[in-house]
Amino acid sequence: MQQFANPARFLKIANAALPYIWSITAILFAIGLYGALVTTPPDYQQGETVRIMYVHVPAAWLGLFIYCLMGFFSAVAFIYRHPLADAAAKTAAPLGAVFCFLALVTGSFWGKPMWGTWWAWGDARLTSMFILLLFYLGYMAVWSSIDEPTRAAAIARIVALVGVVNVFVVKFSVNWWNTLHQPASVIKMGGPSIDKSMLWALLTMAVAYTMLFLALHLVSMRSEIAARKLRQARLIEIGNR
Amino acid sequence: MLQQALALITRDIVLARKQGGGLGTAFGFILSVMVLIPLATGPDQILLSKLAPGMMWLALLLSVLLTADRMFQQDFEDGSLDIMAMGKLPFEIVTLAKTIAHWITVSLPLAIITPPLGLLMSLDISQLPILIVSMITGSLALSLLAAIGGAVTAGLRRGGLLVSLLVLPLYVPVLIFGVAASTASLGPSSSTPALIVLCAITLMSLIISPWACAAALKAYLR
Amino acid sequence: MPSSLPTSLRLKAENLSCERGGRLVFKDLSFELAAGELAALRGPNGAGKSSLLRLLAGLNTSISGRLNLEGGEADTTLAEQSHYIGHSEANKPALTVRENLVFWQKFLGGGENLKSLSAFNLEALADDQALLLSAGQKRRLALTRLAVAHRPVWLLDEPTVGLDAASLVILQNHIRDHLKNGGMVIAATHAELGLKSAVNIQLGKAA
Amino acid sequence: MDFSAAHVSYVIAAYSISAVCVIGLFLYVLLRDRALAAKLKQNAEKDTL
Repeated sequence: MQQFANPARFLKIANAALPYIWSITAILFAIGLYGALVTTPPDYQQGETVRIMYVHVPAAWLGLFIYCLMGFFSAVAFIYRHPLADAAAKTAAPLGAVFCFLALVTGSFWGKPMWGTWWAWGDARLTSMFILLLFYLGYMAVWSSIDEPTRAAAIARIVALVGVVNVFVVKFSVNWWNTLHQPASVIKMGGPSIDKSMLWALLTMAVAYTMLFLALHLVSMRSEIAARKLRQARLIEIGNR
Repeated sequence: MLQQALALITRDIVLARKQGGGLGTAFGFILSVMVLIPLATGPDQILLSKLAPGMMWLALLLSVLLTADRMFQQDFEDGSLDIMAMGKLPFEIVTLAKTIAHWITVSLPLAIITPPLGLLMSLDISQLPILIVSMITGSLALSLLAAIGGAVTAGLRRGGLLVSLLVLPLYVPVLIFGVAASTASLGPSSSTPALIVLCAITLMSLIISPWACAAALKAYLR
Repeated sequence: MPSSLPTSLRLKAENLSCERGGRLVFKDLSFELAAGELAALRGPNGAGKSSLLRLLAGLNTSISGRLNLEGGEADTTLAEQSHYIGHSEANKPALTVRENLVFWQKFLGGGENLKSLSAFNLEALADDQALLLSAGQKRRLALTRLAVAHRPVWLLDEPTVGLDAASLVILQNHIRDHLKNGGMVIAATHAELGLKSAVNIQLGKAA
Repeated sequence: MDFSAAHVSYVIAAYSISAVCVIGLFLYVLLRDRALAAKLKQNAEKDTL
């Protein structure tokens, strides 16, 4: 944290971009929700419950995307020793965990009518999403259980890098496990393929979620930088007392 | 280079033998699990024999996890790791050597002792050989992944909980393919594809674990 | 000490600064040490003596400045050419004195036959478990690591702690011989080592 | 959206839980940012006194 890469440049860009990002997010959510709830037709098989897809799929996609992003930030921090990259990974984790949790909850709401159970082990994606949540909790636990920031950053980097590799190994093995125990006839979540009339709403919602994450992430980064400056100030104060 | 690594492995084995190390507690843990499961599920033979491979893998996995947070802690606290990090021997080889010593003293014996205990759960004899083979392969992966958990929490006083939260998700693939490989006759496909993937996972852990442990321990040595 | 050392050995440090726990421990520290010289490292507690020694031992990285050892063996780092005796003694209580030393000898590449037992006359304790040793004896076992294998640079963190008068004399002789042979010693001490130090590194406010 | 269809309660539940989480996250992040910015400014003023 010593020669803290000057956050000024980052803060300048972030503060300039944030208003635009918030407004784009709001517009996209308006269009997406309107599309999801009103204009798109119900599914001939599932009826209205297909509308859950518009909140489930973006959250699930974002849950995985953010974890990969954390892996990328950790790799950058590991190679270039860039403290800002550590802050980016650290602040992205809680956001990713919330979206991952959201995907789990909406997923089980969606599966309930079809399988009649609240937790459908049958669907491999829900299971690997659950394990992804554990990866998030493990990563966040590293930050909270190591008090000294530079050391916590070094350990968190490794946990994220090891995690990113294993998330895909877990996805592969859960899918394989699913085909082993599950006869292939199970209805795939969201039907064989999403027909065109629903696709545009889903894409809008996905972009809206991503912009929401981007905005929240920039704001969290700003507060993380502020928190570090406060911590640094207190240390110097203690130092020359 | 190799001679130094062997010196480290032999020292750790001698140390484990003298100090009792993790094997005693881990074996006690497996025995109690083996007794508790039939009590929990009831004496119904067919159910037990169906559950047996899965439960034994779970017992093996959890018992190796029990010894994870002590793997590097002793050497970290008494300063040996400082000296080992300075030597010509790359630190990744040091952590790998310690992990192999842990495998030989804890995971391997457990992987050999556990299958015969399956008879407690009316496991049919035909499954025993394949169970031992898959457990031995899997036990190396278990040690390598436990080492990552151990290294990441080496400097923490109460790292036990964090180790399980970090390592159990890593164990998911080992558990899935381990059990699949050991349920040869029951599963639709024969066990060899699962065994091959299990070996692949073990090899992957062999590459990731030394790097991760060395990097994590260096962060604590700073 | 077996072979004589290349006398052209020279350790150069230019404006090193080190950070620990988010705080700057010392800043712009420069010093030079030639073969056969002792550097005494002084300063109050928390002034960064251990941080500097760990920095030289390659366990810690400095934020700025440069550090290199000229004239040592080709392409080996400073850490690989130095012994580091820190506060913690790096001995296994469950192993006997001999087993501890045999391990360190093999690990640090010090050849086969165990000749280091006599360095701090631990022959009598050779087969006792390190567990049973007194604090002073444990200290001597740690210092014996200096004799287990050959390293030109010695990094000693308060080596005199817990030593009785006789052992202190033995330590001084070892250091004197090492310096005569063209080695270097950097020792952080509060009590006087009783040896002329060519270089004095003062960290933090003068005590 | 036909509100009398079967299982419509699940759809409502899914959307409301999503709304609650997103808005909760939004508030948490914004409030934390505002609090820290304020403390930082106050800290800066204290130094210049």
